[in-house]
Amino acid sequence: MLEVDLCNLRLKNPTILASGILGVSRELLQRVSDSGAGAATIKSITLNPREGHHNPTIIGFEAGIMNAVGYSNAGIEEAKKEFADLSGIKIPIIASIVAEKPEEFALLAGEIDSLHQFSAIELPLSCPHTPGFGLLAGQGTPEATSAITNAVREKTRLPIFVKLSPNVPGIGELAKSAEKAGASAITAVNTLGPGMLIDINSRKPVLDFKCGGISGPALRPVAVRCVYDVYESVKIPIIGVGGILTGRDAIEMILAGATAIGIGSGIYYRGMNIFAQVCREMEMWMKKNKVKSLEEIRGQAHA
Amino acid sequence: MLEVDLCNLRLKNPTILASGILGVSRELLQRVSDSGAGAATIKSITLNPREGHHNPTIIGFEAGIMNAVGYSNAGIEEAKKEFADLSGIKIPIIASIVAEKPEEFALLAGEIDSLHQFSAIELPLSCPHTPGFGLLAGQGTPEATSAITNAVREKTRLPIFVKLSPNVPGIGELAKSAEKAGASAITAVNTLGPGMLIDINSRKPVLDFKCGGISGPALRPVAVRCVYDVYESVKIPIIGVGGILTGRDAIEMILAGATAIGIGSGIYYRGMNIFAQVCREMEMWMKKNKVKSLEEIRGQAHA
Amino acid sequence: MLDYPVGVAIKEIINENSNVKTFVLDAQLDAKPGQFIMVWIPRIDEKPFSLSKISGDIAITVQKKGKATEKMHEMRAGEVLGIRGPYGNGFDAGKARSACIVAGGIGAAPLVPLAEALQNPEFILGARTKNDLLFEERLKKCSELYITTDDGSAGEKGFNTQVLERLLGEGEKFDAVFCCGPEPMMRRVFEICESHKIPLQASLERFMKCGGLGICGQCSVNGIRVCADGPVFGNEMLKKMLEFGNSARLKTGRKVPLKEYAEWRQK
Amino acid sequence: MLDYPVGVAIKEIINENSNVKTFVLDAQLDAKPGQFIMVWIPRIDEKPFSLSKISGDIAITVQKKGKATEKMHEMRAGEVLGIRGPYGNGFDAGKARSACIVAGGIGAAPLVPLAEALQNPEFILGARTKNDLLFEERLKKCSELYITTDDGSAGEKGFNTQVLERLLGEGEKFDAVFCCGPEPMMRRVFEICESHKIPLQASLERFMKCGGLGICGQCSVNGIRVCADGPVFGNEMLKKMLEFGNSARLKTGRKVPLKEYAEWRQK
Ligand SMILES: Cc1cc2nc3c(=O)[nH]c(=O)nc-3n(C[C@@H](O)[C@H](O)[C@H](O)COP(=O)(O)OP(=O)(O)OC[C@H]3O[C@@H](n4cnc5c(N)ncnc54)[C@H](O)[C@@H]3O)c2cc1C
Ligand SMILES: Cc1cc2nc3c(=O)[nH]c(=O)nc-3n(C[C@@H](O)[C@H](O)[C@H](O)COP(=O)(O)OP(=O)(O)OC[C@H]3O[C@@H](n4cnc5c(N)ncnc54)[C@H](O)[C@@H]3O)c2cc1C
Ligand SMILES: Cc1cc2nc3c(=O)[nH]c(=O)nc-3n(C[C@H](O)[C@H](O)[C@H](O)COP(=O)(O)O)c2cc1C
Ligand SMILES: Cc1cc2nc3c(=O)[nH]c(=O)nc-3n(C[C@H](O)[C@H](O)[C@H](O)COP(=O)(O)O)c2cc1C
Ligand code: FES
Ligand code: FES
Repeated sequence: MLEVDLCNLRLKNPTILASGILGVSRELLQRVSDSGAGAATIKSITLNPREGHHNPTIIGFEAGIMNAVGYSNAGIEEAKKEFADLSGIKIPIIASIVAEKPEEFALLAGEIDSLHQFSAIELPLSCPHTPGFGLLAGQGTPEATSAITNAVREKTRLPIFVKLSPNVPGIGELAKSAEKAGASAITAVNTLGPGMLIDINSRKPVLDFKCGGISGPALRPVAVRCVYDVYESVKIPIIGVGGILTGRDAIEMILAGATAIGIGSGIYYRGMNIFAQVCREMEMWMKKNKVKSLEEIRGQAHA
Repeated sequence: MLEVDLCNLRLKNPTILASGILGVSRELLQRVSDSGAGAATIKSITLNPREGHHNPTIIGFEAGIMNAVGYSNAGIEEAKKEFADLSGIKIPIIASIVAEKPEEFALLAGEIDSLHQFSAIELPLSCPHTPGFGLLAGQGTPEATSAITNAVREKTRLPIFVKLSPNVPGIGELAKSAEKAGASAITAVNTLGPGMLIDINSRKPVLDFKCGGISGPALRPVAVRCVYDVYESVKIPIIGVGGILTGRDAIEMILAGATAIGIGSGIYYRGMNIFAQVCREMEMWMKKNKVKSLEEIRGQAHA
Repeated sequence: MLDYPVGVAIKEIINENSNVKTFVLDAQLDAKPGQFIMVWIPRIDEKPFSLSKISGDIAITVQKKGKATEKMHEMRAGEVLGIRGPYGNGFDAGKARSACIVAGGIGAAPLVPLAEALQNPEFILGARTKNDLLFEERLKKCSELYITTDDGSAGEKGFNTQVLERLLGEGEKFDAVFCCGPEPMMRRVFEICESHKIPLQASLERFMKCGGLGICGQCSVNGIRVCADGPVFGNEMLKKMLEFGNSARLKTGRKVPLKEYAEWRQK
Repeated sequence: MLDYPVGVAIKEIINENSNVKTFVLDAQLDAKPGQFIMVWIPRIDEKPFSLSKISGDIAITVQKKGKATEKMHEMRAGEVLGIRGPYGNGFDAGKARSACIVAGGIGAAPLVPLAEALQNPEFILGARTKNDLLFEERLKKCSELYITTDDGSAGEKGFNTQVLERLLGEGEKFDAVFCCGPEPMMRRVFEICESHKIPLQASLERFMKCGGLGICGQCSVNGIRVCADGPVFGNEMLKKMLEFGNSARLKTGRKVPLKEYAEWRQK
């Protein structure tokens, strides 16, 4: 009863591993698949290898997680080796790519496409803490979003998911420009803030980059509002991401208008089993409420 | 050891009741004063009485509080009666005024000034959930901030605190425009988001206005980052507000650059005694760390 | 802390009289008599209601009055109401051995579970007419019940407060009086208790916004928050609350005489 | 959950040898042998360290190697380190009655509290030279101690693994073997245990980012997270971990042969 159709990808359930969480190796994707996820996204890759920011890069605080990983990744050449054969993994795998310029995005998209291993390409134009990328490179404007999406669209026929930031004045408008430029779906949202945590004993910001994006429970209501806004602005499907820990949270996102939902920080709170747990909780609620498919309730909070 | 000088106001300690929490009557201000606050801000008042949004207007979620009160208040004429005599209250009381236009702000400021009861005037240009005001009226731009601050500056010699939103791309720039236009201090920040909570059983957004501003722990790291950014942008003092629950949180804000700190949602978490508790916790830390005054550590996280 | 309304199904609706219905909800709470919950009628409003039943599935008893309660009276079993709470201090039934409970109209709601928790208290149930009397059956089982109606259509004609005065005049010794009802009635009960030096616990009503979170100040009576410091107050607090029986705040926060407040609440 | 580093003062610094210092911290944790904490050296780095003392004030024992550990070796008592944790599964000392512990170099750190928790285990302490031997005094008190050095400057000349092999060859029956040290050593211990069908618990090391939160994947060995699924693994898991003893991931996430990884870690 949890099957969803996301841009013609058939997902056995709507839970998708969010980018940047665990998705650094084929084997971790396999494990996430074994844990019951409906699909999984790899950690974003760049043209060249990147070490990212220094540690501390990821911390948990009272209300969520804060991270400034800074797009550490082995670069496209290594990625091509790591993900050369995903055929053993029974769920769709989504590639995530980031770059500084539209042409570079296009180049990466071409490489991904020609691997024939991925079911879609996600473009996070929304990281709040990595110089050269996302918000810190002005990629969160309608113009940049449009230019990048266009450039990628020319290089691939794979579904394109454009991942937006919650830290922009009008997320609806942004979603529209992505849709117009050929995006197949909107992923809403990336991390919030950024935020900063200062240790009062050493009197220093804790994250080496000083500030970082916020995910987890603190983000959830903002993410829900973003999905709600995007749903009123575009026709393409939405992948709702941000602070989803339970079946309740997942249903909430679907009611706001999401077709599928992403889970990242939730793994910290509930372990890798969270995918199966969220699915079971959704099913229990659906049975109790005589809901036969998620299609039935999608966007219902707008009624 | 906790005394601070905020725009020539001598506060016995840096804790200030944030606007919109409890500050609707003289007697509640008195009670907050008795609870140990260093100063208190009244709930924002408008020219005419306002009922605000329908209930539910205020809810608590896993990581904080969400509200869409919508500036309910009895209007300036009633406020003049309610706050006609604050002389019995031994701490400085800060007026908070909101309006749709600069001239209206100026008019309200004149009325407040001529009451001779308030020690400062706060201008929240940053509410994310009340049509006609704050972000929903474009008051969160450098231009509007400048125009409103200017207009108020002409009507009063009281210190002006300009209260900013965390939901803007460049809070540092905004603070600069307020400083230039004559602001005496920056209050950072108002609520985050907005966010939305959907009840999955009724399948409806819970807040009657659907979305609302987020305060409490979810906001804290964003508020700290904002104070940190503002501190690098302006010379005027900063009142750090957002999710402060403990002495640790207060010290964190001071290290980020705040001169005083606001407490709102904290009352929900720790009761009205939070002012005395936060002060005691700050003092304990200061003694242990041989810090003699808050001046000594202000902004030290920037070192 | 989860302080947002969570939807629960209405399990059963009991018509108490033409104007009052009891809603049994598909929810259990660890609550004590005198505590209230905030009830959300989706897309309409959110209001405080006392728990009129606390063991097993909880219930609230609602008088039709305005937009929200009218909507509630139209609802059917199976439909969803959101609830959060319980909130408030509730009654302290702890040491009371010979208690008297004074209930006026819908004010009986929080007092029934209290009566059931005490050892056979005296219970003075007042209402305008016979038709307005609530919980007679439940109360007969657990208390020594006195009934008054304004028009004499049932029980004694007159106010419930006159029974309280008479009992005290006849030499009854109460170690605790509990009351809930219209504020003028409660003010009168307060005066009676003061003159007889009896500890009173009165449950007050005010318009609420944050309802239980204690941060908006809307429900304040002389700086005391009904939702978080109350709703039940003893003699010392009531003495400090000069607005008690006199004035209350409208939704804008404006303080008005109780009569104006009551008229606004009818709407 | 509070999973951010909280600054604590260094209470005491013990020079174990020219290259290794133990830092006693002004902090107490409810931890078990084999668990680790993430240690933040403000403005420099954050790294995992095993707890080398868990009762009373905790301690970590740090070998000078790179930027972070060099900075730590310059620090004095009173200075502040941030810690979060404890993390990881730790050793399961539960049923072990005749245990053998094999420690290589700094790998002795998590094994001393384990030795102290067990009933007089056999402890094979290996190091390059006499000067590199750690915790000799503490270990003598709680275990049957065997010492090996690569150069023979103390104890037996050779590897610690050869003692383990000999003991087993002499017919000793261990119901559990625990080990920590350089990965080639642990790989060898694993092979020995496998051939003798003895349950092994080996504590692995990998570069970490989220360190204990289990979300970044940096520390993964064939899809198994050292920080959250380990760091201690038994025979079955080790069998699945084909990268164990063979390869590890650099900070970029690139998988390289263990030798290249080790060289990078020296920097
Ligand atoms: C703690 C608390 C909980 C509440 N819970 C609920 C709830 O669950 N559901 C709900 O719908 N409402 C609730 N209310 C609201 C409610 O109590 C009404 O505002 C109030 O009872 C008026 O109700 P009524 O119109 O039936 O009374 P009325 O019919 O106006 O009066 C009832 C009786 O009060 C006495 N009385 C009236 N005026 C005076 C006077 N001047 N002096 C002496 N006695 C007088 C008389 O005996 C009269 O018979 C609650 C109120 C409180 C305080
Ligand atoms: C769980 C865990 C916790 C750790 N905690 C800490 C910590 O708290 N502090 C810290 O600074 N570091 C820590 N480390 C890192 C650490 O173990 C080193 O990476 C490792 O021990 C190498 O240390 P070394 O240079 O002293 O060893 P080396 O001096 O290179 O070797 C030590 C001994 O290992 C044996 N050995 C070496 N090579 C082989 C081989 N090929 N075959 C068989 N035996 C061999 C020999 O007996 C030798 O004497 C930890 C590692 C792990 C796994
Ligand atoms: C440690 C960490 C690393 C992340 N890295 C990436 C990334 O590389 N690319 C990306 O698009 N999003 C990244 N994100 C954002 C997540 O994909 C997700 O949008 C966000 O965390 C909100 O979802 P959550 O609350 O379920 O974690 C990262 C998040 C975390 C916590
Ligand atoms: C219920 C509620 C009402 C508020 N009303 C106002 C208001 O009228 N004017 C204003 O400037 N800020 C208002 N705020 C924002 C607070 O003053 C404060 O900036 C924010 O809550 C963050 O601080 P906190 O986390 O300590 O609550 C309100 C906040 C809450 C929770
Ligand atoms: S209703 Fe908000 S303080 Fe009581
Ligand atoms: S270090 Fe992040 S998963 Fe282990």
